[in-house]
Formats: sequence, C-alpha cells, structure tokens
Amino acid sequence: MNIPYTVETRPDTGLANGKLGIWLFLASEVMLFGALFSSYIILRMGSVEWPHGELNVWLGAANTVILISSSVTMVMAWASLKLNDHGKHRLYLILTFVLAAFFLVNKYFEYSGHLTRGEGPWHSTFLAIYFTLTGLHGLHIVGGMIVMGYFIGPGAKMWKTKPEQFTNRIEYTGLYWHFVDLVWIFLFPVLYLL
Amino acid sequence: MLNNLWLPTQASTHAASVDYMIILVHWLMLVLFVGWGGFFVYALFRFRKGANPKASYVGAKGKFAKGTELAVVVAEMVLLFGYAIPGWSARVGAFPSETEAVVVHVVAQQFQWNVHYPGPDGKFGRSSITLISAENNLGLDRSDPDAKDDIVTINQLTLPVDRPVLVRLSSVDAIHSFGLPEMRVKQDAVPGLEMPVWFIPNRIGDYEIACSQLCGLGHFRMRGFLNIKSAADYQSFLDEGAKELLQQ
Amino acid sequence: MHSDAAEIKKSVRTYMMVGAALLVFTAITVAVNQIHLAIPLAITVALMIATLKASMVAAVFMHLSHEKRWIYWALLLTAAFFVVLLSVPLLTVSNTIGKPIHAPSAAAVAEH
Amino acid sequence: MDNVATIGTTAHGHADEHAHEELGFWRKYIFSVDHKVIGIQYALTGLLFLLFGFTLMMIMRWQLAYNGAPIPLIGQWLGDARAPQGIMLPEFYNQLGAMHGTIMVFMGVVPLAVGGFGNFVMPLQIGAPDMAFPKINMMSYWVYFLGGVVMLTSFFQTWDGGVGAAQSGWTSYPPLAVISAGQTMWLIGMIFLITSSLLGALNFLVTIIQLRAKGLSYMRLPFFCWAQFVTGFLLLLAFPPLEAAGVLQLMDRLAGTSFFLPSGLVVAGKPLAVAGGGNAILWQHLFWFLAHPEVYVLILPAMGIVAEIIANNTRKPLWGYRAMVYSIIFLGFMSFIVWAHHMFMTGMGTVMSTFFQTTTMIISVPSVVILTALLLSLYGSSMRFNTPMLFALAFLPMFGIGGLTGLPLGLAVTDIPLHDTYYVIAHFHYVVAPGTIFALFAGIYYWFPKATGRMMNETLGKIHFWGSFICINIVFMPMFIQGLAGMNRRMYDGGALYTHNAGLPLELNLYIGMAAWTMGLFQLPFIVNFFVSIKWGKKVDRNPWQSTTLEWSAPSPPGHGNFLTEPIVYRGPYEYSVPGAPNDFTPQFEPEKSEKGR
Ligand code: HEA
Ligand code: HEA
Ligand code: CUA
Ligand SMILES: [Cu+2]
Repeated sequence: MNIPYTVETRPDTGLANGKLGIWLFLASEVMLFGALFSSYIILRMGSVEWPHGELNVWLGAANTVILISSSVTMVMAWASLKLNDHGKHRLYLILTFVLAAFFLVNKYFEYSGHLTRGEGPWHSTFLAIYFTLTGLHGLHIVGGMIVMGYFIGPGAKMWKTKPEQFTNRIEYTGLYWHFVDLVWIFLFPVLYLL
Repeated sequence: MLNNLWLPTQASTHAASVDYMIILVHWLMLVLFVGWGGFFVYALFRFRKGANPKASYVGAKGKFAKGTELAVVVAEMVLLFGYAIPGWSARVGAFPSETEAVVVHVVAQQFQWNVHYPGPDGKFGRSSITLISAENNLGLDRSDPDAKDDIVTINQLTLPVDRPVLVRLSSVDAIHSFGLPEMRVKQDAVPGLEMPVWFIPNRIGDYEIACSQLCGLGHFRMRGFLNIKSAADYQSFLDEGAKELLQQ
Repeated sequence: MHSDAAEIKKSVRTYMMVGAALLVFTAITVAVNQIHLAIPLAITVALMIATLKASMVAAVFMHLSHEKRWIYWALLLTAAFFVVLLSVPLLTVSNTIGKPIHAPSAAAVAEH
Repeated sequence: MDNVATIGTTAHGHADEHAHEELGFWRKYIFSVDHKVIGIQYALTGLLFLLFGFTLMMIMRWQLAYNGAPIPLIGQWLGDARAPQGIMLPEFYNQLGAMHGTIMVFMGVVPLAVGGFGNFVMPLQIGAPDMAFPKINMMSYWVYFLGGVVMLTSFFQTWDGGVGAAQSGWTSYPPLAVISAGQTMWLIGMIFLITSSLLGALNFLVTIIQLRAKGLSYMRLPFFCWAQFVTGFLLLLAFPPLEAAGVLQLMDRLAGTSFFLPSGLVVAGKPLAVAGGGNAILWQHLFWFLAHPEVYVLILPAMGIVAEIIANNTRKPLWGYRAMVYSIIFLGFMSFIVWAHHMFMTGMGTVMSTFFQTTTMIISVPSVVILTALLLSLYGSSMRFNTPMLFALAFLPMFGIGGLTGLPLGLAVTDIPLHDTYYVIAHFHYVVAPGTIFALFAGIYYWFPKATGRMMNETLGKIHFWGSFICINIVFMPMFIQGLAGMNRRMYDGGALYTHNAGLPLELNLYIGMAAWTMGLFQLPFIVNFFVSIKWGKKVDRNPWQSTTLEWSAPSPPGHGNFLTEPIVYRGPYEYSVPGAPNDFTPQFEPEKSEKGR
C-alpha cells in the first residue's frame, strides 16, 4: 500500500506530508518553549532581585556563533543536495554535526563550572530556570545530532535509491535544526545578558 | 425547591444576593432545559419510525433555532453584566477600610486554621518562621511590643455581628481554601501571598470554616469554627483573651 | 526539485549573507551589553535584535518567506495562542487581590 | 526529537513488499502500523483503563457510603499502608481520587475517543489508505502504553516519599504536589502521555489535511472528522505548556528547584529547605491552559460520534451542518481563552474575572448551537431506536444538564459557594460520563460491525443502556443537591464532620454508592456482549446501518490499505431520504446518475 503525498506534493495544499508534519511539530515546540519563557517572566517579575553577570557571556556568545554557523552549514547541506552534489552535502552535514558537538562541549564546561561551585539548579530561581531552559534545549541538540548521525551513516544510502525523498528529509531535519538555533537566539540574551 | 435550593443558611449581608443570582441562573437553566426537553420528547414520539415512516429531507424550518440561541445569549449577557460583574467587583474591590472593620489574620496550615487578632492596641505583632514551634504555630515574636497583646486561637474564629470583617488570609504550606458556607465566602489561601477577604456577618450563631481545597491527607478534617457574636459578647471574648495573656 | 540550479546558487549567496548578518548582530548584542544600558532599555534592545535574528532564520533558512497557505495558517494560530500564553505572567501578577509576602528565603533563615 | 527521522522513514511506499508477504503475528497484531489495528489497540486499552478507573471509584464510593467500614472483598489485600484491616486510609482515598481523574481523562477517554475512534474511523471516513505517518502512529500508541504502565506501577512504588500513587488530585496543585508522596511517577507518566498525544495529534492533522479522497472537500467532511480535526489542534497546541509545567514540577521534586514554591514555606513545623522565590499560581495557569481545552478534547469527539449516529438513524441530513462546523471551530478557538474560570478563587481581580467570565459565557454559545442543531435534526425524521441511537439520544439531555450547570460555575459570584463542591463534580460528570462515555458506548455499538464484521447483540445492548442510564442519573443528580448544600469535594469521609452537610446531603452518599455499584453490574452485559460478539455475533455485510459515509464502502473488516478501489466522493456526508432517490440513503461514494452510465 502507498501513502499518497509522501514525496510528491498534494495539488490543493502544495505540500508533502512530511513538510506539514514537521511544521506542526515545530508549532507544538513553540508552545513548549513559550510556556517556559512565560515561567521565566513570571519568576523574574516576582523576584526581589535578579542576578546579573552570573553567566559567562563569552561562552554564551561563542555558542551563539557556533549554532548560527551550524545553521548555515545545515542549509548548505540541503542546498548541495538540490545541486545534486552528494559529496559536498556530506561534508556540510558532518560539519553541522561537529559544530553541534562543539556546542555541547562548551555547554558541558559551563555546567560543570556551576556545579563544582555548588551552584546547581537548587541554588536560586535564576539558576533553576537557566538549567531547565538550557537543559531542554540541549536535549533538542542531542536529538538533532542523532538524526544527523543517522543521515550521515545508515540513512545516507537512500540518496541512491530515492534522491528526492532523501532531499526532503534533509530539508525537514534542517527545519528542525534552524528552530533549535532560533530558540537559542532568544535564550542567549534572555539568560546571559539581561 | 427553586426557592432555596438546599443552600445553607444565609448569615452575611451579601449572601442573599448571591443566592438570588444562583436561583436566577437555575430558573434560566430550568426554562431552557424544559423547553429543549419538551421538544426532544415530542420529537421522540412524533418522529419514531412507526409514526413517521418516511423522513423529510428538508426537516425543520423557520427561525426557531436562531430565536432560542439569541435568547440564550441575551439572558447570559444580562446575568453577566447585570449581576455577575458588579457582584464580583463588590467582593474583590470594595474592601472596607482598616479602621472601620474588624481585621484578623488567618494563617492556614496543614490541617488547621490559625487565627491572629491584633489585640487592644490594634496592631499585629511581627512573626518569623524561625520562631515556629509546636506551641507557636505562627512564629509570633512575643518580644515585639505590638505582639504582646495579640490573641491567637486555633480553629476558632470569633467575630462580631453587623460589622465589616476584613480577613487577611495566608498559608504556610499547601494551598488551602477558606470556605465559610453560611457567609457565601470562599477564598484560596495561597502560600507566598496575602489575600484579603471581607464580609459583614448579620446573624448571630455558630458556623463552620470548611477547607475547600485539597491540602493533603487531613483535608477532610481541616474544620474550623466561626462564632458570630453580639457586640457585647464579642467584647467579652476579647477581654477574656487579654486576661489569659496576662496570666501567662 | 522544481527550482533550477541557478536559482539555488542564488539562494546560497543569500544564505551566506544572512549567516554573516546573524554573526554581526550577535556581535552587536554583546557589544551593547558591554556598555551597560539601563535594564528596561537593555531588554528592549536585546529582544529586538533577537527577534530580528529569529525572523531572518525563519524567513530565509526555513523558507518561511515563501511557504504554503496551510503552514501560514497553522503558524498564525500558533502565534495567536503563543501570545495568549505569554500573557499568563501578566495575568498572574497584575489584576490580583493577593499581595506577595516577601518572606526570607531558606538560606537567610539558615543563617540565624 | 528524533521525529524528523521517523517522519522520513515512515514515508516509503511498502506497496510491493506487502502485496505478497504475510506479516507475522507480532507485526500484525502487536507492533502493527495499520491504523485499524492501532485504533483497536487504543480502544481496548482505553476501555480497560475506563473499567479500572471505574473500579477505583467504586472503592471510593464504599468509603463515602460507609465511612470507616472495612472494604468488602478486596479490603484485606490492600495492605497496611493503604487500608489496615481493610479500612481505607485518607492517603489512599486521595490516591484513588487523583488516579481516577487522571486515568479517566488521560488514559481512558482520550485514548478511546481520539486514539481509538479517531484512528479507526477517521482515515476510513476520509477515504485514506492509512494515517499519514503509520510508524509515528504506532509509536504514539506505545508511548501511551508506557505512560499507562508508569501510572499503574505508581500504585506500588515505595521510594518516592511514601507508598503509592500521586495523591494531590488530577490537578496536582503545588506546593502540595511537590511535598507529597508518589507525584514523581505521575509526572513521568504524564510526560509520556502528553508526548503520545502530541505525536497522535500531528498525525491526525496531517492525515486530514493531506489524505482526503478525491472530491472530499472540507464542507463534505463528516462531522466526526471535523471534531477530530479541531481536537487535533487542541491537543497539539494546548498540551506542550503542561509538558513544560510537568518538567518544572519534576525539577522541583528531583533537582531541588522552587519554581512553584514561594519563600517561607513551613511544612510540619519546619521551614522547608528550598531556595524559594517561586510562584504557586503559575502551575495553575499552565495546568488549566491545557486542561480547559482538554475538556473539549473529551467532548468534541463525542459530539462527532453522536452526530454521525443521529444522522444515520434519523434517516435525514443533519440540520445546520455548516453552522455546526463553524461552531466547532469557534469552540476550539475559544477554549484557549477561558481557562482561568477554574481559578476564580485564587484572588482574581475584577478586570481579569470579567474577561474570563465573558469568554466563558461566549463559549457556551457554540455548544448551544451544536446541540440545537442535533435536536432539530430529529424534526421530521424517521427514527430507529437501536442501541447506538439510544446512547446517542441520551447524550443530548445529559450533556444539556452538564452544560447548563456550567453556567453558574462560569459566573464568578455564583461560583463562590459552588467552587470545589460536589456541584462541580456533578457538572462535569454529566458532561463526561452520561455525556462522553455514553457517546463512546454508542460509537462502539455503531462501528463494531465495521471493525469485526459482526453485530453486537441488541437485547444485551438495551439492558446495558437502560441500566446505565437510570443508575448514572441516580449517581450524579444527588450530587447537585450536595454541592448546593456546600459539601466539598475530595473529602475522605464524604464531609461527615461538617454540620452544614448533615441530614439529606450526607445520607445521599449511601444511595449514590448503591447506584454506582449497580451501574457496575450493568456493565457486565456490555463486556459479555463485546467479547462474545467478536466471535459469535451476527455476520454482516459492508453497510449494515445503510449509512452514507465512506467507511461503509470498505469491506467489514477492511483489509490492509482499506479500500478495494480508490474512493471518490460525489456529495455531502448526510444525503439521507433525498427526494427522488431510489433508497433512503445516497452514499458519498455513489456516482451521480449521469456518471453511472459511463
Ligand atoms: C467534557 C467536559 C466538559 C465540558 C464540555 C464542560 C463545559 C463547560 N464547563 Fe466545565 N468542567 C469540566 C468539564 C467540562 N466542562 C471539568 C472536568 C471540570 C472540573 C475540573 C476540576 O476542577 O477537577 C469543569 C469545571 C468547570 C468550571 C470550574 C468550576 C469550579 O471549579 O469552580 C467552570 C466554571 O466556569 C465550568 C464551566 C463550563 C461551561 C460554561 C461549559 C460550557 O461549555 C457548557 C455549554 C453547554 C451548554 C450551555 C448546554 C447546552 C445544552 C443544550 C442546548 C441541550 C439541551 C438538550 C436537551 C434538554 C435535550 N466548568
Ligand atoms: C473522563 C472523565 C471521567 C469519567 C468518565 C468519570 C466517571 C465517573 N466518576 Fe469521576 N472524576 C473525574 C473524571 C471522570 N470520572 C475527575 C477528573 C475527577 C476529579 C478528581 C480529583 O478530584 O482530582 C473525578 C472525581 C470523581 C468523584 C469525586 C471524588 C472526590 O472528590 O472525592 C466521584 C465521586 O463519586 C466520581 C465518580 C465517578 C463515577 C461514579 C463515574 C462513572 O460514571 C464511571 C462510569 C464508567 C464506566 C461506565 C466505564 C465502564 C467501562 C467499561 C464497562 C469497559 C468495559 C471493558 C471492555 C469491554 C474491555 N468521580
Ligand atoms: Cu486545608 Cu484542605
Ligand atoms: Cu473549563
């Protein structure tokens, strides 16, 4: 049995199933992070004082740069497929993966810095929301890396059999990845600067 | 039946108007239900297969539906703007001033109501959570001059009749709810917040404080007593409390 | 693969430019932070830049600038409820009869 | 998070491999990706949970009816931590209450109404071969299953601050939920259940938007599909905030944070050692932001089922189909901005309460429109009173009672005496029990022949209906009286301590209990009927109810891929008794006369 519109687009919506699916998924993610931002605002409005400069701005900025770069390499990975250049695509995808790994390493150093000083999430409301938001975001990074890992490894062979579908999958992965980047674009100023 | 609807005794000045509104809403509900229900039952008999073997493709005609829907909307809007909104703003807006009202603090705790009167000086003493002990649930600092004459009771709220009462409500652990069924008063006691509640008891008698929010395994027995006394009896209650404090 | 190679090559240039712009904006955000503006102003500036960056990512990298109707509808709905969700904090603290009790934190208590 | 991969992997066409190869038992019945099998899995699991949730309630009603008497039959097995000498402890009562609510809502009704009926019926009704993402579909069932296992095992946990399941109500208000036992498992279970619902919702939405058969425009969509569509959006956008809130509460329990714990808490005479600074009301906002839309998730599929059955058994089109569709969309939209009507007593000022009272009154209007349309659909009909129709008809007045009693709760002033009393319990049980549950029963009787190829027994069905209908009213009607008299909910002793409950309100507890147990007995004919009919029910053909919608053009039961020929839709969903037509039903899939000749 064939599910219609897995690759080709449905004429009246102009969409393939996966495209709509990933966007709806991102819509729910917007509400997930929205609730957390909302909680952040509430806690901050209700607090007597809010710590400033507790986080290392340079590490945060470095991670911002890393994630933005990874978004560029991700979109390039997809564009390369569109240009029929699988080799280049692989290169860009691996680069994205490596950048994501850098992000996590950086985050690890930040976390362990706090924890060795005994400043875990229990320490203050600020650190509580900091760990929760970045932790959840970090999990999203890990999820993205798993998907990318799959397309670098076992998933890559699909390019030979169903190139169009493979390109779509990379596009969906990209949409997810850009969203993760987009969340960080807000997390950085909200947690590190304000 | 629709006159009192099993509602508890009315013992505060606003109770009658709350009840009046409840009864009004129930009349609306009854009329709607009987109207729709009448039509429903009629349809069940008239349009059963035996009585009407051939269904009509077109079915009901006319503006009947629009009419009832409009009527529902109008009735709801009347209830809302005529009664509910003004009624609520009186409850949460028009607080009596501290000078004319009897002011008490009620601190909820698993599973009891701690009542704190300011005493003759009219000032509440300081309290701190570091001083909390089995004898001093409020952590009242008796070294504070304002606290010396403060009367503290457990599960016993005594108030004078016909005077505005302002309760300052708080909680130290879970969320409780300060429910006075006969006063038509209910307000959650939320830790971290101090909630004002006001009413004017207008009937002498013994009533209850019912905890109306699940607050743990003792929720069902978190019952307090509310005694509404005449002005004179209330004064002697206060005097008695002051005397007891002196003896200690 | 409707779009032809030339078009893709053109968008690749856009991607690079947007990537560069994002990095520049990041630098600006950090720089602005260094001069310590008054907090409300700092928040406004930082969030404006963040929104700008986010919309660039969404519009270009995620191709939102030319998407299909259904995706716009779904996102519009999401945006509407997102706004409702972000109004929760305001609703919680603005129109309430409760006054916060600023009790000492447990840490402060422990010092006694 | 790795959905992206799955979205992709589900996408290939299996056509060639499947045509010949027979699937093994496991792939066919357990880890199936066929929406019909998954739908049946959901439905059976949901039914079992409903039965379990009902059993918990029957035990609770014992305690309320005979305060402090040992529980018969099962009392001695419950152990000292729950019921020493068979006498229930308050902790255990609270666990049963919290788990009854959670199980009924999240593990019973939603899986049955959305996971079960939605999965089984919706793709058939829109003429799709399957869901858009069959593997995600399978995954959402198994994530739900896991969530169910976590919730069930939580009754036996001993490590989380005490023995047993969560005991802070299905609403789990902190700080109580953070400081009381068993809540950790509840939160983990909820995170599974929410994730499952999100995956399911996404799948439903894509399926309805993308896989409708040729000719099936939105205004030809059966009302049931519309209900599922709106429900999908509610689940997709309302559940994530609760997921976020669940994570925050889990952090409060496990990582020592204090998102929901303000400073200065004193528990059992000792200051609580947390940083403080949190906000207890925040949880309530996030919870009700989900939970109000959630109650419409409980009712919309039920309305959809009832609409299908009423159209079929009145043998005429639904009256005002278009108005119903607009109403249900509007209802879905509005349900996101009424949530704080559950929170009037948390210290809301005039402005905010005005807003939420107004939206609450507005949201009652589309319900009235839908119900009125269904009611007027009866006019001029030729009604058949089979079992599904009886349940569907009973839905109307029962939902009417439940809905109408929502009005005094929606006005803040009248909510003062009624909030958190049995009036609220009665209000929402009238919508969910004789409302939704009856609609679900109706749906089971109605679509059973499609799923199994056999009918359920009518006599047993009618016994089930009348028994349940009478008993359920004796259970819930007296609760209005109790609530008006001021009897609070969640009372281990049924409010026996309080003098304002004395007399009639308290006595009623006994009759309610008896009616509840009797209702339990009246479920036996249903259970027997259900299982016996699978094997021995009367065999039927494709369209036993002579219905018009697409699912009835597929074989009963439909095979893999559903339809033998590609379905094409020529007309609206409810073309019954069309003047001049040869039959009293003209199916959506029947070509126009002019085309028939070709
Ligand atoms: C399916 C579930 C469902 C539905 C549909 C509704 C529908 C409504 N609910 Fe209810 N509600 C709950 C489930 C539901 N509710 C639950 C679970 C709770 C408690 C949660 C908890 O605290 O644990 C609750 C609690 C609750 C409260 C909070 C009470 C409190 O805690 O103090 C309020 C207050 O506004 C409210 C209002 C309403 C309103 C105005 C509607 C309206 O949408 C109703 C509109 C309907 C009508 C007006 C009826 C029209 C009827 C007809 C036209 C038919 C007549 C037909 C015949 C006679 C044949 N509900
Ligand atoms: C969908 C939601 C739902 C449903 C259907 C029900 C159904 C019932 N509920 Fe429930 N209830 C809640 C949701 C629900 N409840 C919630 C949310 C609460 C609040 C909890 C809290 O305070 O936190 C609550 C609380 C609650 C209380 C208040 C407890 C208290 O405050 O202390 C009571 C009291 O009597 C009660 C009773 C009942 C009864 C008698 C039924 C009956 O109608 C049950 C009828 C059930 C059936 C008829 C199912 C039969 C199933 C089968 C026969 C399946 C057969 C199986 C196969 C074929 C495989 N409920
Ligand atoms: Cu205190 Cu319930
Ligand atoms: Cu609600």
